[in-house]
Amino acid sequence: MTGKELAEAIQKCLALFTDYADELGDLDQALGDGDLGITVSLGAKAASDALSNLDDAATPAEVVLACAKAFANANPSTMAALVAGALLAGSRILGDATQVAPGQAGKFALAAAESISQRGKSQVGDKTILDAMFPAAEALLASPDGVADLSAAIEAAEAGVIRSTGLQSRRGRASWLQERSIGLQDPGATAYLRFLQSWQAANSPAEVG
Amino acid sequence: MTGKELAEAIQKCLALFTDYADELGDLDQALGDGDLGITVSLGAKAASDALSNLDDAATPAEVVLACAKAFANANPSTMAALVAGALLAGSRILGDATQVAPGQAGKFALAAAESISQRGKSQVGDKTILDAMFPAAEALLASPDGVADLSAAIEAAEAGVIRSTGLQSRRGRASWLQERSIGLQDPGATAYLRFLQSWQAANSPAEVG
Amino acid sequence: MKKIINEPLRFVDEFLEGILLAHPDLVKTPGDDPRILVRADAPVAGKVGIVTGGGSGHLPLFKGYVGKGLCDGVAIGNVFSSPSSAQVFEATKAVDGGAGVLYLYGNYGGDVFNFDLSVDLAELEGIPTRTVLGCDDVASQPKERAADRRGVAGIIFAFKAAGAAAERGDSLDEVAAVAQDIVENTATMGVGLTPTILPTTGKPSFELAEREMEIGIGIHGEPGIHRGELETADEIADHLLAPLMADLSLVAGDRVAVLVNGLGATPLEELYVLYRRVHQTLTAAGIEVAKNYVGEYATSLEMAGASISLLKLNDSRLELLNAAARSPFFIEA
Amino acid sequence: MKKIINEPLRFVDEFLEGILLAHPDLVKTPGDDPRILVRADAPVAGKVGIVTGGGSGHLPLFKGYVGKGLCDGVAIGNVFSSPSSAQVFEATKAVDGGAGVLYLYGNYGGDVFNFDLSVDLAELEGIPTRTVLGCDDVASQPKERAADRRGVAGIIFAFKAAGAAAERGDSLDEVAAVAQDIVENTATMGVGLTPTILPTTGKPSFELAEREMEIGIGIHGEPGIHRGELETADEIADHLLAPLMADLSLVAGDRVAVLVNGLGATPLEELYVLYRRVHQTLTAAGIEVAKNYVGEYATSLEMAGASISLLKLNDSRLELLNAAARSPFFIEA
Ligand SMILES: Nc1ncnc2c1ncn2[C@@H]1O[C@H](COP(=O)(O)OP(=O)(O)O)[C@@H](O)[C@H]1O
Ligand SMILES: Nc1ncnc2c1ncn2[C@@H]1O[C@H](COP(=O)(O)OP(=O)(O)O)[C@@H](O)[C@H]1O
Ligand SMILES: [Mg+2]
Ligand SMILES: [Mg+2]
Ligand SMILES: [Mg+2]
Ligand SMILES: [Mg+2]
Repeated sequence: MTGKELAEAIQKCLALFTDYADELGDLDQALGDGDLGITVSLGAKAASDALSNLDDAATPAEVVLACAKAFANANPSTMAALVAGALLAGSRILGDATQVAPGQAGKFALAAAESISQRGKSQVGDKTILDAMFPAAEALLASPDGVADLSAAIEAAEAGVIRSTGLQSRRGRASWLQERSIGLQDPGATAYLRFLQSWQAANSPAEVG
Repeated sequence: MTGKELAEAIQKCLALFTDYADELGDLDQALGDGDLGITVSLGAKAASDALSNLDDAATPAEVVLACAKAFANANPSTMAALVAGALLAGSRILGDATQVAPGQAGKFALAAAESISQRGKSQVGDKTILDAMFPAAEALLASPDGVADLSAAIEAAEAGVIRSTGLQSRRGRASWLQERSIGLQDPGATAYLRFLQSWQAANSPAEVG
Repeated sequence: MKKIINEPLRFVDEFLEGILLAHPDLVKTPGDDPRILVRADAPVAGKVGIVTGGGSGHLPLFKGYVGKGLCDGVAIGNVFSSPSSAQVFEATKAVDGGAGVLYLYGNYGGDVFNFDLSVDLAELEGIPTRTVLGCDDVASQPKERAADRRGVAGIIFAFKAAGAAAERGDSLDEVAAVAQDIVENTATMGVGLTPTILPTTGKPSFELAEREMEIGIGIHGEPGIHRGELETADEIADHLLAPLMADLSLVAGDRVAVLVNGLGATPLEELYVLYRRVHQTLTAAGIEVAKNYVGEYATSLEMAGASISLLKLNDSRLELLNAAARSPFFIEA
Repeated sequence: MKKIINEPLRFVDEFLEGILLAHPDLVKTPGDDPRILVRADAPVAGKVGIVTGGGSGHLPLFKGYVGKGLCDGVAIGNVFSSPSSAQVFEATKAVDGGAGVLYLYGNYGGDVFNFDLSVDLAELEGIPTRTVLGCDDVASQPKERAADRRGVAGIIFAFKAAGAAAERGDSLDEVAAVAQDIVENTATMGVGLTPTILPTTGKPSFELAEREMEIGIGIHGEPGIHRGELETADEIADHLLAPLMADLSLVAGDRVAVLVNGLGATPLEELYVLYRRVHQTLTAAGIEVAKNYVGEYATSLEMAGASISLLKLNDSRLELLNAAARSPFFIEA
């Protein structure tokens, strides 16, 4: 997959992903401040626009960096800052290559999760986006051929979302609900799941990279 | 009718009169600021309380003055100020006598209306309380025997309320509606009508004075 | 009715007690009625006193304009109701420094009747008074009957200017003339989006549909001149501003003071969105905004909405606006 | 949604343009982004700069605390959203007078991540920074995790004190220590009655029934700790005050500053009814209210509700609160 192909795949995915904005906003309202829907819509639009303005010769890493920058500034927020950092970390995996190599998806996902873990001082079990990201990354890493990956990753992410719903939020706004956060579904983890699902729906599974 | 009898008659009347507070408040809302209901309830309560504290030997004029003072201070407003002044003017008709003389009701009502006209710089036709007061006073004056008076006065006041509804308000808050006041019923005139009706219902017509 | 109150009938006395507890350095009550409030150093010997007053529910109006360089005393009534003449008179006596007292308040029947009674009481005690009525709401009467208009937020210009005139030692007639001059050059127009609920009745002061607004509404919910679909901020600003500019016959080269006033529930952010348009429109017309006030200066409890006031300026009016003043709610430093 | 706005996505930029048009004598934008605002005389050579920031929708927070004796600069984001690190950094450069810059803002993840990125950018340019987080909302975490609490209205005590310390020439470490000391001695608790509607989504930030209130609510509508039937003002004051007194371990003989803050739609009258009770309760417990603030200091657009903040005082804290300060919204003279 070239940089141009990656950019197109991302744009197709984001077009579907923004349909989940309301759901994510509502979940964030129950556990936080309700702005995740806005972050996702404005961020996706900004990233898509940035990709449209990018040179066709851009490398996959440059494509990812453009998304990171656009997402960070569109509606700066926890999610925007964490995702931007995660994409930055992921882009390092891609190096200067003009193609995404098969099997890089898992490494990318892991680097992204680790970046968030570090910046957010958070782990799996804190009931954040990481409760979906780490299991998904592991699933992607488990089978390097990219095809099985995405479905398995979606399953793993979904399981993570469900599992973490029963936990108490330990990071971010949701943590202020203390024990009242138990039973509410994490918006960030759900966003990650919806992103993966959008990718699958928008692009043939084989294209995951 | 002695001062004590007058005080009791007033108290009985006021007990019924306050039932109209909501109606008067609603009318005042459409044409003004909606506080006439409060003025009437607080004013009636204050007057009643003042009368309860009055010496049994108080003259009719003293009874009326006590009401004036209580009403003026309970919820000072246009109506409170005008009514207090009107009662003051009316009390002068009663002099120092220990009894209300037959036929004094008409003179009292006229003095009251004239006081409001002077202080409010207003006439019949300006669509104020005077559109009920002057016709009622004339009806009371027309037949000096007190019995026929009250029913005729009520009829005259009611006709005044209805007639003035078609006019444009020329005084007070309602005047700011300019031509949009046409068709709305004047709260002050209605209050006067309701007062007379309460008097009739509470006290046998013969007692009117 | 969602209000942070105790017994509704105690509402007025309780918030006044709160003001007295919070600002003993600035204001005091001369007797034991918290509805009468005067500056902490009243009476100021030799200075003209200024007494204002009216109904409660308009904070910072009226209580908030008692202080150095502003009014000397205030008497207030129940929510949206007049103070009694006895209360006005008590305030008068407490601020009389021997130079007479100006009554400066909004043109409402209840207030007029009660202040006028106090004029008589003051005369009996040998305290000379003058009366100037705020009557700035252009929606309430046409220009020919300007003196019959109701008084709304624009009265704060008169408080500020008359207060400054009194502070610099002007005579009673001079202070009254300043107030009258300001009143005649002030015009206001408001818009209401949601009503006020009266604490004692629990009823809304008017009713508007979900997407409706009312232009020209009074600060007690008195009906306005146009009810219609909610417009954008810029359209509303234009709607309010045009009649004011016409009323004051503003032309290129004129200078004005602008007050964008929130009626209670409207966020300060929205007031600045309005101010932006007002400033741009005036500037484009060659009119200089030499002074501005954006915030809540005269409210109507929790009414959502705003008003725009203009004062046509000349050098002396501007100088009076810029003079130092200080109350718990208003500081010009 | 009844708002006086134009295009919702332009809301923030438009009200900021309004602020810049209204107060060019006090504030300016260093470049052409109205979301970055610094005092008109920035940078002040040799003085520690203070930069704050956060989401829009809280006026007078944050924009209102930029001025002499307060913060030097601010970067704000969309309604309830963080500014970007680039904006924070631009504000930092514009206020750097060579003595370093203190970042003083509320403890919210989005803000923390973006300010932290700017810390790195500043370091690259050789501008030393320190960070102190406002974290005064006792409803958000128990005392043991006080540093994880969210920051609400009480941060204005830190703005005022740190601003005064910077103005008198304290070093960066000293100013940071002042801010940290204030933050550790500040506690706040709020109550919400009606929600905020976000301009971009048109949705309420939370939902409450007609007679419900929520104690412990956050200024972005973050859920609180108790939802129940609306209580009287005195009961609400008691509910909010008791945990604050416990949190600060107040005892007879202590002195405090009190802030009764309106969240947007609650009338000033109601805030004084609350203040009355707070003052009476503290006084009865032998605690002196040495300073008080009653009004809108940190809002949540048109949310109805209020918060109470206490700052435990000592002589040096009180002196810093009393030092002169001036912004378009805050004057200590
Ligand atoms: N410290 C953290 N580490 C990892 N993820 C976090 C952290 N804090 C918050 N999150 C994630 O961010 C999501 C909320 O994002 P967002 O709405 O942008 O936050 P906010 O509105 O509080 O700035 C949460 O659902 C959670 O998944
Ligand atoms: N100048 C006036 N002369 C006579 N009656 C008046 C005058 N102004 C108002 N009124 C009467 O007062 C009534 C309103 O009373 P009230 O509600 O107390 O007034 P407000 O609330 O404006 O002080 C009107 O319906 C009218 O009948
Ligand atoms: Mg959020
Ligand atoms: Mg009325
Ligand atoms: Mg009235
Ligand atoms: Mg947020």
